Amino acid sequence: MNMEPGLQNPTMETSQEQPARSLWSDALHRLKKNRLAVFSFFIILIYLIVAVLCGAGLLATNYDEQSYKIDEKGNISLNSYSPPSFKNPLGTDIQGRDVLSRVLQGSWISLRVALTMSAIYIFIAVLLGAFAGYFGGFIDDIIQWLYQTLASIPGLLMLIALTFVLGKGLTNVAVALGLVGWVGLCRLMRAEYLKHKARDYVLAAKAQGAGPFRIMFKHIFPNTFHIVIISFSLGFVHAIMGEVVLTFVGLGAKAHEPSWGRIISEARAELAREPAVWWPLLSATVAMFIVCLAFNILGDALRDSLDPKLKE
Amino acid sequence: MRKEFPSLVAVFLLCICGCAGMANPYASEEGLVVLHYSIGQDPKGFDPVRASDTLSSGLIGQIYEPLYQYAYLKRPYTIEPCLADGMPEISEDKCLYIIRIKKGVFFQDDPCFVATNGKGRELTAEDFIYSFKRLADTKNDPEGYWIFQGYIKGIDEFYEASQSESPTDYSKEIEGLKALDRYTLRIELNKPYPRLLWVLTMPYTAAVPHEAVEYYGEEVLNHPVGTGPFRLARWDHWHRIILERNPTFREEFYPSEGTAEDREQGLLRDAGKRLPLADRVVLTIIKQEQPAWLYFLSGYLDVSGIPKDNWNTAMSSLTTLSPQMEAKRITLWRERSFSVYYVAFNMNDSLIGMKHPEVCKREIEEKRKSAEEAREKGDSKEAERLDKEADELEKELPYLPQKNEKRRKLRQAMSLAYNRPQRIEIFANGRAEPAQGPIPPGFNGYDPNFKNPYSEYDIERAKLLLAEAGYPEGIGEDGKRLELSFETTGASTTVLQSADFFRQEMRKIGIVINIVQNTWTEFQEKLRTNRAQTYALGWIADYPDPENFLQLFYGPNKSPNPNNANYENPEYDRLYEEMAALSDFDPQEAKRKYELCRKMEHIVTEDCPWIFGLTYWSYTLNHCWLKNYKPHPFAYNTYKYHSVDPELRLRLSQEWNRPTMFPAYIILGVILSLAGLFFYKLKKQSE
Amino acid sequence: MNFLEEKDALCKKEEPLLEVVNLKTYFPIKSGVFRRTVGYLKAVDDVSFTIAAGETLGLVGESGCGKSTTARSILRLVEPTDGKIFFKGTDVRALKESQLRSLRRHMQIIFQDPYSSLNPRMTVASIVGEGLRIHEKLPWREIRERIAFLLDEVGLSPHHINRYPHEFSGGQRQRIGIARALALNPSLLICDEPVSALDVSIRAQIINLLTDLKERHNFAYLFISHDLSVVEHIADRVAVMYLGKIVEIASSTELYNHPSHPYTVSLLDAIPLPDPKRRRNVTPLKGQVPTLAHLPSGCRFHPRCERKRPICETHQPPLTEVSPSHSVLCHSPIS
Amino acid sequence: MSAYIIRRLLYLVPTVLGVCLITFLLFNVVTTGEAIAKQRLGQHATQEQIESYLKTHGYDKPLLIRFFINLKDLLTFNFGRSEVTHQKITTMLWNGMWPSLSLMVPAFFFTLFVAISIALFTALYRNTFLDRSTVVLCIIGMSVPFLAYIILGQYILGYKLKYFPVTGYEWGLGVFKFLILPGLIYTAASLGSDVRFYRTVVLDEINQDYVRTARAKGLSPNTILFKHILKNAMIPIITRVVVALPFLYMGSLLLEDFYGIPGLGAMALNAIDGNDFAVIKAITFIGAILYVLANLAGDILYALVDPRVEFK
Amino acid sequence: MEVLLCVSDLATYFETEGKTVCAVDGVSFEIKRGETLGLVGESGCGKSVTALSIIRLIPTPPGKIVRGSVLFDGEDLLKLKESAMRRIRGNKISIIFQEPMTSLNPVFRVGHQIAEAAVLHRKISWNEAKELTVEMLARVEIPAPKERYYDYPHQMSGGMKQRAIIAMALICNPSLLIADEPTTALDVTIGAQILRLLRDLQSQLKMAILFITHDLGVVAEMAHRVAVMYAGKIVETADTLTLFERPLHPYTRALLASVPHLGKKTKRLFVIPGEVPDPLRFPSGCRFHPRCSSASDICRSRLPELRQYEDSHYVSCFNISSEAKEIPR
Repeated sequence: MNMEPGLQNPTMETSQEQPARSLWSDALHRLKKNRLAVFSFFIILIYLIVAVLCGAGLLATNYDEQSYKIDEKGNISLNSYSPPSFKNPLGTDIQGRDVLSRVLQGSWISLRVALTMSAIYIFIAVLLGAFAGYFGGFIDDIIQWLYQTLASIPGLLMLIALTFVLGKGLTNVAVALGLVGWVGLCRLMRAEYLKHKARDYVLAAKAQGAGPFRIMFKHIFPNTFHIVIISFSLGFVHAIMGEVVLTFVGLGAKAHEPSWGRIISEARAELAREPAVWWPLLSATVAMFIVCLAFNILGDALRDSLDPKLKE
Repeated sequence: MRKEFPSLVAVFLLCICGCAGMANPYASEEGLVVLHYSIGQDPKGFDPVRASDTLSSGLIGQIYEPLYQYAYLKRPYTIEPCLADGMPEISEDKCLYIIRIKKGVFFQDDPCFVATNGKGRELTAEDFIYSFKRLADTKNDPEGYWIFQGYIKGIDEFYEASQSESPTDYSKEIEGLKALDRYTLRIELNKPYPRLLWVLTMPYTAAVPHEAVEYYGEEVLNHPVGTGPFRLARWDHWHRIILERNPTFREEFYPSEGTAEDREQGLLRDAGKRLPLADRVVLTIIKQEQPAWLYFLSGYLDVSGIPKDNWNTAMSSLTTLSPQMEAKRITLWRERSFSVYYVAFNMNDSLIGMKHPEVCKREIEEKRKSAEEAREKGDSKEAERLDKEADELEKELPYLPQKNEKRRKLRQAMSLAYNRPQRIEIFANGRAEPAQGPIPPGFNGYDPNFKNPYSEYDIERAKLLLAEAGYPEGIGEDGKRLELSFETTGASTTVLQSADFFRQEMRKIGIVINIVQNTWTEFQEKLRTNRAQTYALGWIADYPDPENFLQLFYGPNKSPNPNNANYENPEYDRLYEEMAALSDFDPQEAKRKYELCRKMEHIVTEDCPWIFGLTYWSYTLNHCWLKNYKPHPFAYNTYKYHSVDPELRLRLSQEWNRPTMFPAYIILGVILSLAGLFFYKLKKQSE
Repeated sequence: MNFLEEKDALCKKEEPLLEVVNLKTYFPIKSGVFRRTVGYLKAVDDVSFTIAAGETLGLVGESGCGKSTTARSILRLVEPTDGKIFFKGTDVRALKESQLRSLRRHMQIIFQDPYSSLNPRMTVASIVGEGLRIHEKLPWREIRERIAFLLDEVGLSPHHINRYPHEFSGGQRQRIGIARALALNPSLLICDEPVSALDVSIRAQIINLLTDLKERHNFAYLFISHDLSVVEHIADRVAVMYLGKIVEIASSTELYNHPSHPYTVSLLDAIPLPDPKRRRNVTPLKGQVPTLAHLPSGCRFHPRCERKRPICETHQPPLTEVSPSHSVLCHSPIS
Repeated sequence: MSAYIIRRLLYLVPTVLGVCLITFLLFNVVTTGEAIAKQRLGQHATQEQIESYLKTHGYDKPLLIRFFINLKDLLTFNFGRSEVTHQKITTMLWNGMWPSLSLMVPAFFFTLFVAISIALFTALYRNTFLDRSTVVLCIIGMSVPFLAYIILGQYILGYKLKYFPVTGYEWGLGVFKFLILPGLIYTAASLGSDVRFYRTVVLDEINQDYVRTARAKGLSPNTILFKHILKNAMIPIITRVVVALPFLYMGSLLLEDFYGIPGLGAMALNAIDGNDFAVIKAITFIGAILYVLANLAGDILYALVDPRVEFK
Repeated sequence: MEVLLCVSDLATYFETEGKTVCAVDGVSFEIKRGETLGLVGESGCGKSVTALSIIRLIPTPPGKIVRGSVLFDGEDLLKLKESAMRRIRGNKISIIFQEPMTSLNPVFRVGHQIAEAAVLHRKISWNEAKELTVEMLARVEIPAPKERYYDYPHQMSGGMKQRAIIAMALICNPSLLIADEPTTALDVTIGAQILRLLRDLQSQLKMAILFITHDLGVVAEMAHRVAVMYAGKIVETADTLTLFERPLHPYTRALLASVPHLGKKTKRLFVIPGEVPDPLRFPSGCRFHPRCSSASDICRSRLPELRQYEDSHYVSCFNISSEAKEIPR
């Protein structure tokens, strides 16, 4: 009955040549089963494509063109606030510009804001979180102090102060959002690093002679990466919503930029017109709502499929 | 498990409250005559020296009183005594004014009158001297100092001195201000000041008791102590201001003279009654136009303008109210507003500006002179710098006329591309006209026959001029497209939309406009420091004298003074100086003044430092229960004439505000059934 | 690496592979407003033992007695407070961080938990090959060959090289852990409860594997376990730890046949035997294990000891040798 | 316990200093003394005036000394006067605090109550259609932009159905009718994320071992839910509440602006409009201090709810 | 002795992601009054699920008891209403779980949690319940029981907590105690204390115990009878002595052989090849056949029944006769 090591190959008979499945592909597999999440993913994909096309000047190029109408007497006037029609499926705005094109262009702006913001805050959060969690001690104290202090300053006021330093405009708002928004993720990353630092596999890596940076970024980081992904997908929602509020407050999109925040901010007075001009508000809100919903659903699904706690 | 029930009951009760007209924002007012007005901002305070905006002025004017006031009903606008006892005695050279002050006028009771235990003190001539000195005290940030600057003898010295004194010495005499006795004020001027009487109606010059300033210090802006018809009862910042009848207000009566038209409109019904007519004025601060408009429609406000987005609700044509408004028996006041809306170019700018050779020469001289002075002082570096600058200007000088010409063409082109009719249509619902020059229609000195050659929308001509200016199709000699920055005055929707529209207009002739978004404060700072390239602003007349508009182009008035375009033309300045000394009341002088106005108008429209944009009509609506309302563009103390019929207001506003209940019942039903499910499950589980 | 190889040459045959002398690892206890250190958690307190090349030393004790800390202190995965650790004559505590890394290829560790000891986001190849990649600058192909060989050695198919840990069962994971430890050809393997998390049937597989490997490569083992029967099976010598101290150390047969410390006796008694006929009727050890933060005075075992004498409450017992290679930390060892 | 509290209090020191430092840096980088002086003195100020202003307000001193002066001012709540309205900032804060609190406190706790009730509701109906649709509704609710809630709420409930006043405020008891609409909007807007959070908390607790023990004891699900689970769930609930509490004083910027509530939020917006740095600084500082204090209160509350904390 | 609990053909399945896990698949056994039945098996074999199914604490969904009956005192527990079942839990049948660290509610005092059960089932006041609790704490040999009543769980050591949980389980004098690996998480010496305590309590209270463990030593020590589980099925039941003396099922025999035996040092341990099967993919036929050295074709295709081999010794294997006599040791 004794078996020599090296001869046995227990119970794996079924999966001899089956391709390896990392937790990632496993997660993807599970994600694929969540039909709502897949649908959301495609919606996001469509948004991204539209955004990039708009950004490249291939789609909705007429977003800044005024249009005119001719009344019975032959007077030419601006096609201001024309309701949805065949020509303008989502109507026109005060200057007779096509709302649909403007809303589509809005996705490009949102994408820019979200990407800039995410890039900045993820970089800061991961770096500081990793250092604080892994090294602990004095470094941890300093980083904790930094984010506790930042967290205690009301976010919007902090943003405002930052935009005064950086200047107004979308890019700066995105940068400011990034500079303010890292605290939450940093806290999570720190906790994760603390947790993983104590795991045996880290000790094993140490015992193998791996240095601290190798451990931090080659060994531990992939285990915390799902948090980054979830945070990234929810961060998109945050950025999109943040742009609206900041634009309303007057710090975000400029007067001529067709961002969703700009359109919604203007909608307040338009809605109260007689007859009500509801189409810009509705279009921008629905556009925003769908992409936020998709990101929220996807973020949720990602959380479910990536969280190792649920996996076990 | 019964704990949750009270909250459900509470929700239900709330809905019942909804039925009972919860939308009415006011508490009950037991038969008092209360005026309900709204303002769009929290006022800056109740200190007359800072009454620089119409909003603050309109409130300060109800509490503090100046020497003179506008007659409420009379048109054209005439002045009558307010605290003064009769019109002033003016000397031959028009430089000496003797003004008598009404006897028996008391300040309102206030704790600041310590000596009299809070009883108000009688007003004297010294109070005016004191108040004028306050206006010349830099420590008060006196935004109205310009009205006396250079005119009253000795006041400039006081102003200068106050900069270094701490605290300012108020015992120091001003030569031109003397109290001959308790009730006589003597004002001596450096030069004739034909607008002095207009100025003396402005709240800047109202009488402030020194006791109040001493007692309250900086807080005096929250504790006005005046002689006026009302006193400040309550000020909840950003919420509302309540003015109450001042019980010690002197005897003043509702005017009994008026035109037949006034009589027809019922404006003379209260003739001879003692003022003020209302017991209380409630000013609700509503920042947004929409809610304010809605409150007006619901009958919670007595007066309203027409927000541009609600034009169709209010009007069926430019002059007739909509049937809906007619049904509510709302009255329309349609008047010219003495204002000009313009886009200004910064004349100091190297792309679009203009520098008159004469001015340039003067600058060179000045620079050389100060370089000399610096050298004498031993500051050679400074001297060198100044010399260098002077050299550069000198090099520039020969090319100036040619450059000026090109840039003028550029400005003219932009003025031509400025689509006034379309703006009027989409931003003003048609209630404006293209402005021809600096003086708005209907105003003193306005020439109805004058036609600005650059006010017609004409893209072709604009393009032509642009090409002549060196920017064919908007492309400059260096091959780059012309880019200009446009500073906004705020971030409100209308401001931004209008800026965006400007961008579109200029795009049509190939000019790129970069919109720079500012807050009002930032914008002012940019004006002050000359950093704005182009921007849109408006000017509202302070008093009915064309000088008020024409001074905006007077060289010495350059930034930080009101000539924010920094326009300077020696010829214009000479004409202005002559015009400013002329009075409207003397027919001879008035004629000359009119001629001068024409010349000046011609110069500015040709030089085009502004795109003269629009002049507005002002539309005001008031409810049928508001009595004696007649808009006045210059008067700030009109609340005392207004009155209402409270019962009518109550009855009508209740009638107009009935909520639709069925959606509430649906929502309530859903909530209740969910709560039911919750308790059902709990009960089932415990079994 | 060089200094170790030099040492290797100098290393005499009779010199033990690992010598631990008076090892102490304390963790500060912080308390109060300013979080001052008010005391120490003496996880390892004055522990000395040696392991000869090719020998297996079993380290037995209940949870929290400092077994794992001892193991980690030897590798300096936890910084020891005091004492000396000689590995092939090199003072491990005197090494710098960089030198330490190269030392570690000679000492490897196998962990208890087969789940947390493998990085779930790395393939078997990168887990096993990590040490090779750090220490040996070999081309990837050669590393792969080594990995395949190692997997074969521990009884896994080389096909598994690109799989991830979560695709394996507990026993297989433990095999991966062993392969990782073997990768650098160490001379000492520290096994920190390698089988206690495994099922009974798998446990036997792993124990046999470890025994086989030892025979083949002549490793020395420091085998840590709370299970005396497993230790008996695998160890040449056994040390029993109680509250940070080694209370008894002897050769395996000696210890199991003639336990001298009352604690060892109770520990042996407490083990349920899979033999209903030999159902014991000894009274189990009384009381709770004191926490390391509140150590009893004198002999640490005295509150639970049935043979305690007054001296036990006041004085630390000396390490007495009851027979050659059998030492006991007790005032009155059972003879 | 007292040592615990004292230690927590001492932890405040670095955070408060940090807040002072960051506000100081922000507002000294943002605006130079000269800019403030120009704003304060108006357009017509001369250079001498500006210099004397700088002198009297201490801007001529070196940065470090200014920091300490600033620190002293902040810690003694000496904020000076607003640069725009010339009002005393402490009075402004005091006056603005009550409207903000009167709006936010009831709205917040009402939301909390509703959210926890719904969370318990979904826990009762977990894994059923009702539960899943609640989650979906939550995600939908989270995806609607806040500004859309406000605009539509005001338009429909205020303008069209006339249930509530569209805007306004009242000192005294009569205020309640003004607060219902913004309060409801706040509730509607924050319900989604709140319910989702509390649902996760409750479900996490339901899966704990002690619940199984309690069931094995024969306790009824109601007792387990309302006694055992709720008390445990209080710990994460307190965390969330405590972090949110200090922001109540600021009100919701947008809500106050739209509904004409003269609170600190509206004040902050006006200050932003007017570049009123003194006011922004004061609000920022007070916000940070409150955040820090609320965290302290939270830590003490933990200690009360969770017996384990004391001994950590 | 009278049969207290009779489990027959109990099957509990779990549905996860569309797959069915047959955690317990047709388990039958009985426990007499006052008797201890040891249920042995490796992890994942369905021991704990069996225990939870008996008192119906299977989390539903995803778990579901699909068939079988659990007769307790002649009453089928699976047919009871939930409220009636609640009256039995903690009262007539109690359960002790493996993890003493997490099984107590961290925010309530230990005494309160114990007394809660007494208040609930015995309809007594809190004061009476408190007295009873203190008495019970003393009985489970917790020193200073009056003071410990007010402790929170985190203030107790693992052994103490397990004692407190035992006190909670026993406060209503249950006739059946299910002990689900009560000593696994504890140290050897503490585990020995708990085992002894359980034995003592059983003799005092005359209750039956269903003792679940993976440790053959513990079973040998505690149980009167033993049932061996493998992959959701019982493969062998017998008196303890019989089972250890004459194990019949290849799995039982291999299991016994693979445990290192104190005092019986061998060169190599006996090894059962392969891995414990994944409950998602149980092998066809006899579930042990892939690891069984004597597996024949019939083992691969058919599921063996549990058959009586000798008096009270049941085995489910096709090949007993041939290998019954020799035990590989």
